[in-house]
Amino acid sequence: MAGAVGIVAGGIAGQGAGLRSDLAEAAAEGHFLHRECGEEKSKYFDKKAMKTISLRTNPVAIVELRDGVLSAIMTGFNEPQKIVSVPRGNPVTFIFRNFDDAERRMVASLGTAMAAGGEASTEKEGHSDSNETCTQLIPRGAEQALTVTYAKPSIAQEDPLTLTVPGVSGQAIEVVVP
Amino acid sequence: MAIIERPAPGTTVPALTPAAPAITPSRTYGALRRPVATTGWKSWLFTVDHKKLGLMYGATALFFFIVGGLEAVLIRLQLAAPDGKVLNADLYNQMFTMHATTMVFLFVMPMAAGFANYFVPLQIGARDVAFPRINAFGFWCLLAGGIVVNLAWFLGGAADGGWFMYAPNSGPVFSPSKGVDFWTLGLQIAGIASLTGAINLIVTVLNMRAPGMTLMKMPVFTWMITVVQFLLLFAVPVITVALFLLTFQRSFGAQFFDVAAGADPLLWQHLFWIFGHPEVYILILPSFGIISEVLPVFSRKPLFGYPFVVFSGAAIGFVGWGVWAHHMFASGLGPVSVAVFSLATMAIAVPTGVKIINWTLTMWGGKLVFTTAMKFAIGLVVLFTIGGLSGVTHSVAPSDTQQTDTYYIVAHFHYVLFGGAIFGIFSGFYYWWPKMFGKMLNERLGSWNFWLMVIGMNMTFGPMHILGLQGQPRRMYVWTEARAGEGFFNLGFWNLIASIGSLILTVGIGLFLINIVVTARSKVRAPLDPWNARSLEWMTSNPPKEHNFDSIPHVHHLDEFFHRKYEEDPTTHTMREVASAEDVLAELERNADKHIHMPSPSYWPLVLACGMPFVALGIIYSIPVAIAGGLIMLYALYGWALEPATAPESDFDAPSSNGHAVGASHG
Amino acid sequence: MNHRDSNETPAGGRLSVARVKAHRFGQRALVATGAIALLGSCATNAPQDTWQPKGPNAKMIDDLQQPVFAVAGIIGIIVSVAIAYVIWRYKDRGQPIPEQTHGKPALEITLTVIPALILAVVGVFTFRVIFDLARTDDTQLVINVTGQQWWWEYDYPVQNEWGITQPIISSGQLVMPAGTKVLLRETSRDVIHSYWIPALNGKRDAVPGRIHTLRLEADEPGIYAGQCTEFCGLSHANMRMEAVALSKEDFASWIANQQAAYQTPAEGTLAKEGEAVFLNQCVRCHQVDGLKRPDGTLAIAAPDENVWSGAAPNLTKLMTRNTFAGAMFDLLRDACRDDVWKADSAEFGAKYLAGVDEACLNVNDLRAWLRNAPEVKPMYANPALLTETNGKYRGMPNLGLSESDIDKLVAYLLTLK
Amino acid sequence: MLRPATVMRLGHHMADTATHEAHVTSTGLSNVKLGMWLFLGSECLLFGGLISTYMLYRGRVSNGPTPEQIYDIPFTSVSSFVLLMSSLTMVLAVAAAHKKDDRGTNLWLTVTALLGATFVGGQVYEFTAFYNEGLGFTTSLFGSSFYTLTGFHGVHVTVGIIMLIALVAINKRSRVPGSKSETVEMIGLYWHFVDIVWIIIFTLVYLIPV
Repeated sequence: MAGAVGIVAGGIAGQGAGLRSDLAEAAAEGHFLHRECGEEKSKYFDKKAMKTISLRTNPVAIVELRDGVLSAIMTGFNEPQKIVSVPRGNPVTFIFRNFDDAERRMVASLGTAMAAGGEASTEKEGHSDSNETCTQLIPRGAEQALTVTYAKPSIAQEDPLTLTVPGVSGQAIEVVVP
Repeated sequence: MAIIERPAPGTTVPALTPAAPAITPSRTYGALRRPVATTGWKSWLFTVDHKKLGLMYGATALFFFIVGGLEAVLIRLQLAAPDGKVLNADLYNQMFTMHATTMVFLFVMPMAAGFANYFVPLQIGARDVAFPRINAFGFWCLLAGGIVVNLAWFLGGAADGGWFMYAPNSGPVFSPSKGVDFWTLGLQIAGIASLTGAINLIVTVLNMRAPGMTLMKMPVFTWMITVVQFLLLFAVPVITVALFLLTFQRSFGAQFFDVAAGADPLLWQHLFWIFGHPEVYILILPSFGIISEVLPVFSRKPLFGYPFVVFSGAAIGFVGWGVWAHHMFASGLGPVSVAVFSLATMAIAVPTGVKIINWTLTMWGGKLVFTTAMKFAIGLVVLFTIGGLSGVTHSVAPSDTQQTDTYYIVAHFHYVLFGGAIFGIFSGFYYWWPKMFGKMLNERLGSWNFWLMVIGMNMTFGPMHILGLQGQPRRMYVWTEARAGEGFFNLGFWNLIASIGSLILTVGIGLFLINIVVTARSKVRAPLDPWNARSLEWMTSNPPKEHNFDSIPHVHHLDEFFHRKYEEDPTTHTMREVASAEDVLAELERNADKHIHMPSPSYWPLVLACGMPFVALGIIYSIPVAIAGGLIMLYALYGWALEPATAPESDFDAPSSNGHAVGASHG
Repeated sequence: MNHRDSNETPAGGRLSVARVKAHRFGQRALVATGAIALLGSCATNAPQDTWQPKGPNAKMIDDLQQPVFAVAGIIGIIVSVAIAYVIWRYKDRGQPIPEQTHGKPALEITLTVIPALILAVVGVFTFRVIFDLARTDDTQLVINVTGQQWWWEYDYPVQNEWGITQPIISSGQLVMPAGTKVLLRETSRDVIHSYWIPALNGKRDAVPGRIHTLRLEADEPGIYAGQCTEFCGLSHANMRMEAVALSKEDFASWIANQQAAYQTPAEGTLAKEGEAVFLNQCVRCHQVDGLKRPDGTLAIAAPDENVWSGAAPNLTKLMTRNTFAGAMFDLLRDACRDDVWKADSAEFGAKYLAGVDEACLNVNDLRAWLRNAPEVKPMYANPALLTETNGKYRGMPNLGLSESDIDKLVAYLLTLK
Repeated sequence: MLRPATVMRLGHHMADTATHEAHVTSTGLSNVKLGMWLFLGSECLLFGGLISTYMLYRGRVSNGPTPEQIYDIPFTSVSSFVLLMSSLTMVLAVAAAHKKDDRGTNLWLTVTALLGATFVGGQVYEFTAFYNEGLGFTTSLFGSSFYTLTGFHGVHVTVGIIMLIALVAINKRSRVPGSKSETVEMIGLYWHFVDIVWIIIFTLVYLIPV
């Protein structure tokens, strides 16, 4: 009896030891919240990117990068769109699918008004207060979900809110938040 | 006769055989004496006898029936006139949530459990259930769960999210009061009662049938209860998962239904309705079982197509698992899944149709005696048909998008639940009252009770079909004159009719309560076989001895009791009476078994069940209280594990005898 | 004393034959009236009558629904008559114990197969209608519908073929062209609501985090009432909406008017003072497109800082709608309201586009709403009880406006046309 | 409170009841065994619900590490192997119980308990490590559903360990050898079930890439 309790206690005691340094650092410096959304692979955030999601029903739009063209497939529209209209102050989920050969990520700009101190309407820690958020770099054929809340309308922003893919120039999906 | 005959409740205590050996009950933890009281409140508190537990289930369920009924009347008073002032919005939301939760989880399910606990062992010729102490634990859990759910009324408002508590509205932000927490944890505790009851009754039915009673010679009531217990066995864990997710979301900040984190609120709907739909068959099948017993008895002929009724009950139970999303036709599932679930829902109407046809054909060519029990049974057949047909009209998905969440659905499920489950339960009351209490409920009062309930029921829920088709949504705390419309089918007139109907219903049920009091005080003893019945439970005294049968009867036929009383005259094909009920009972008593050792009462089921509310209160208010509750439960579990189910020999016989116990059971 | 053959019920005395007949006849009468009432309901009744389809989608459902009701009614009557006959024919008249028959499998199987066939036929038609109603490939106009606690918001995305060059936001009344296949893309900002205009189509839930589509089409111009039909909390009963169908020309002029620039009221008028009151009180949540602050900057409403759902109704062209507060109250006085609601389809468009003027304004409800909103519509707007939502309201709070402020605001709101 | 004298009498009582041979049942299975199989059937639904919740939400990581970043497959494989071995020792314990070899039964039961404890110890360590590496219970949907699923399984293993240890304690006191053989078999059934559930969880959660 004492043996069993001892072993379990050992597990608790060992909590400090053996942490993987990069994960601990990433957690400490909050890399999962303030994501580096550049074109290259970031040391912490892009390690072992997720390639599939199972919950993919009825998102606001499925953004596909297919042979250099970024287009949004939305329920209710028969052909892909370039403008996505999203209600304000409402968590919406985009699904990004990469059919490009290179590893790509989708970046959602949250607008300057957001960055100027206006925090998201829902104070969940999952919401970055930097002015953009993005998915991980994912290889060809992979998909990832990105949940975003646009607190301020488009008219309050200097430049329009967009969904872009770093490295693919000239392709942007405009997000209209009335 | 058994050396120690433990007097059944309510009868005078026979003189103990002189010079009984001193009872030295076994001890647990070396200190605690095992309870031995056989009369008085202690015998009820620590009993493991399936009959006492059945009565306690019934009494608790009846109490909650009255609580739920008052909630219903308050709802109807609020909706009787436009801009009602009886209840404000918040109170109204609590009222309809608690009305549904009380009626479903705390009245119909425990009442079915009460009938099952009392009559299944009797019908299959057993002396008690397989695990008597777990049976007691189940009842105390149900009582604890009911108390925790209703405690919320006094501690800041009851649950207010509707009985299916859709996410995100049941989340911590949208229903901030503690009501939903009490609801969640109370139903978890009641869920444990259902789960343990299910295991108990299935093992009892499969393992402890009288010799000669094959599965196809079992009474239909026992068959339906077995199907219900299998439904419970597999449905309760799914809602346990859903309730845990909701508790973790509300009390520990998990993100299961938090859309900002990417969650999908339909997860709750799927988990709830995978439990929800088998649940509604759990509510109706026991009543099907009861009237499948009552109709043949008062038609003086066997149930028409016994195997069909049994297989259609099993088919309803089986297909019941494949239809849950018909509650979600309007919640945005894709057309393919809507089509599949629509067809599956239609498919389930077929076995229900088979049952109704068989009941009608049972009465065909019979010799119908209209006692109150028979009236309620026929009432069920008619009203359930109306409810079933209104159900078929919205199994068609497109028309369901017009009807779901309106009063048409409220009308449908009240016709099948009130017209079905409750009429079946009342039929069971009047049919089995002489068996349980040795006195018959007054037939005149019963007839008034039946008629007021039929008229009240049709007046209350009939107009709801019209209100639903006129587009009045469910759960509206007030309707306004401006939008009630004119013409014959306006909302105003029919809401008023429904409210008046609910008052008539209240009077009807009041008469039943008066009937109970009148019967309790009357001195008229019921005859041994008042209804000229057919199944095994009538081959015992009224009320049965604690060990039920002096000798376990050997079963040769379906409706064994009838076949012992009547023989078919080969020439004229009419039934000739060969023995009276008294003769049948006397024959059983003649060759009684010697040492019948019934399982002994025990503290631990009660103590274990008492620990659970503390855990629930602890989760809501302060963790140390939860830990204390946990310790109580651990203490009780140990006590229970160290205590044998049946007190050892020294309790019964003098230490010297080496009697071998018959019918004692483990557990 | 137990009975064998006598049909005497032991305690209650002999049930007279007459009472048994009455017993059955009463029950049959109730069922019959219910059935007839159900089938014969064609009179104009409650505005949300599901048996008065006014659009092809609702007609498709109705054409499927009526035969199923009829079949159900007939089967109901057959079963009731059968039971009534059995009760009357085989009542205990002292006959001997009947022959103990156990059943006729042949009869059983036929009576099982017949309902199965009926349901199969119904199933085939159901299949077809389900897929027809789920089509999104032939729709001509898309409108985004967003539900939140206790009002509906409509966002007309840019669609040049309809003349919509900038997003139009309105609430309460969904204005759409008659005879056009409109597609609603529904979502929600907080809990699950359900958008339902009974005259035009079945309901579809608005679930947060998901987009659900619903086809709406009205044959004739007119106003069609609807209501939220998925329990969504305190004021679920007061979360109403109307679909307003206009002819194509009227719709085009409505669109143009909605996008017309904002005219600030003339100086020195009561409305101008109302604008000032609006700027320091209401603009914290309500957006009026084009409204400028005294210093010339655009007034951007910030409901995300004050309201939990992150949005409040857009009041840009309030007076072109004739309901407010989640379509719970009418902006029009009763007389003017009936005039619009009961107008026949020809001149309905003109009457609706006339909007709300001083004479027809339902002043008492509007003033009661401005004076103390939570009192007339239950909402979580008590500043003391907002811990769960971090101090944000769910619904309009009591702003404590003085009567003079209310006069100014009413005058100002009347200019929003 | 357990005075030595009563301990002896307690043991005497334990042995006493075991002399009843199992109540003759209609299906031949003993009540307790049939009850345990039914209970395990309902547990399948419980874990089925939890596993489907996890599979649904594993891709939704709005904050904190993603599954593949956080999982340490080698470590978890070792603890899974330990749990599998505990099933082997459990089988040996049941065999010894049938042969009424009380000493052997107690030995193998203790070894099973210790292996189980090692597994739980490993899981507790894994949870604390993940927590420090940024995956809290409230961090993301992945976090919530992962901890709930593996936590429920961990609690079931812990309950199993408590039952094993209690059984060893009771066995030591009872003088009639083999009196608890059916109880050993019941706990064996439960233990194998918990083991099989872990095999499914381990495959779906750790091995199938997100």
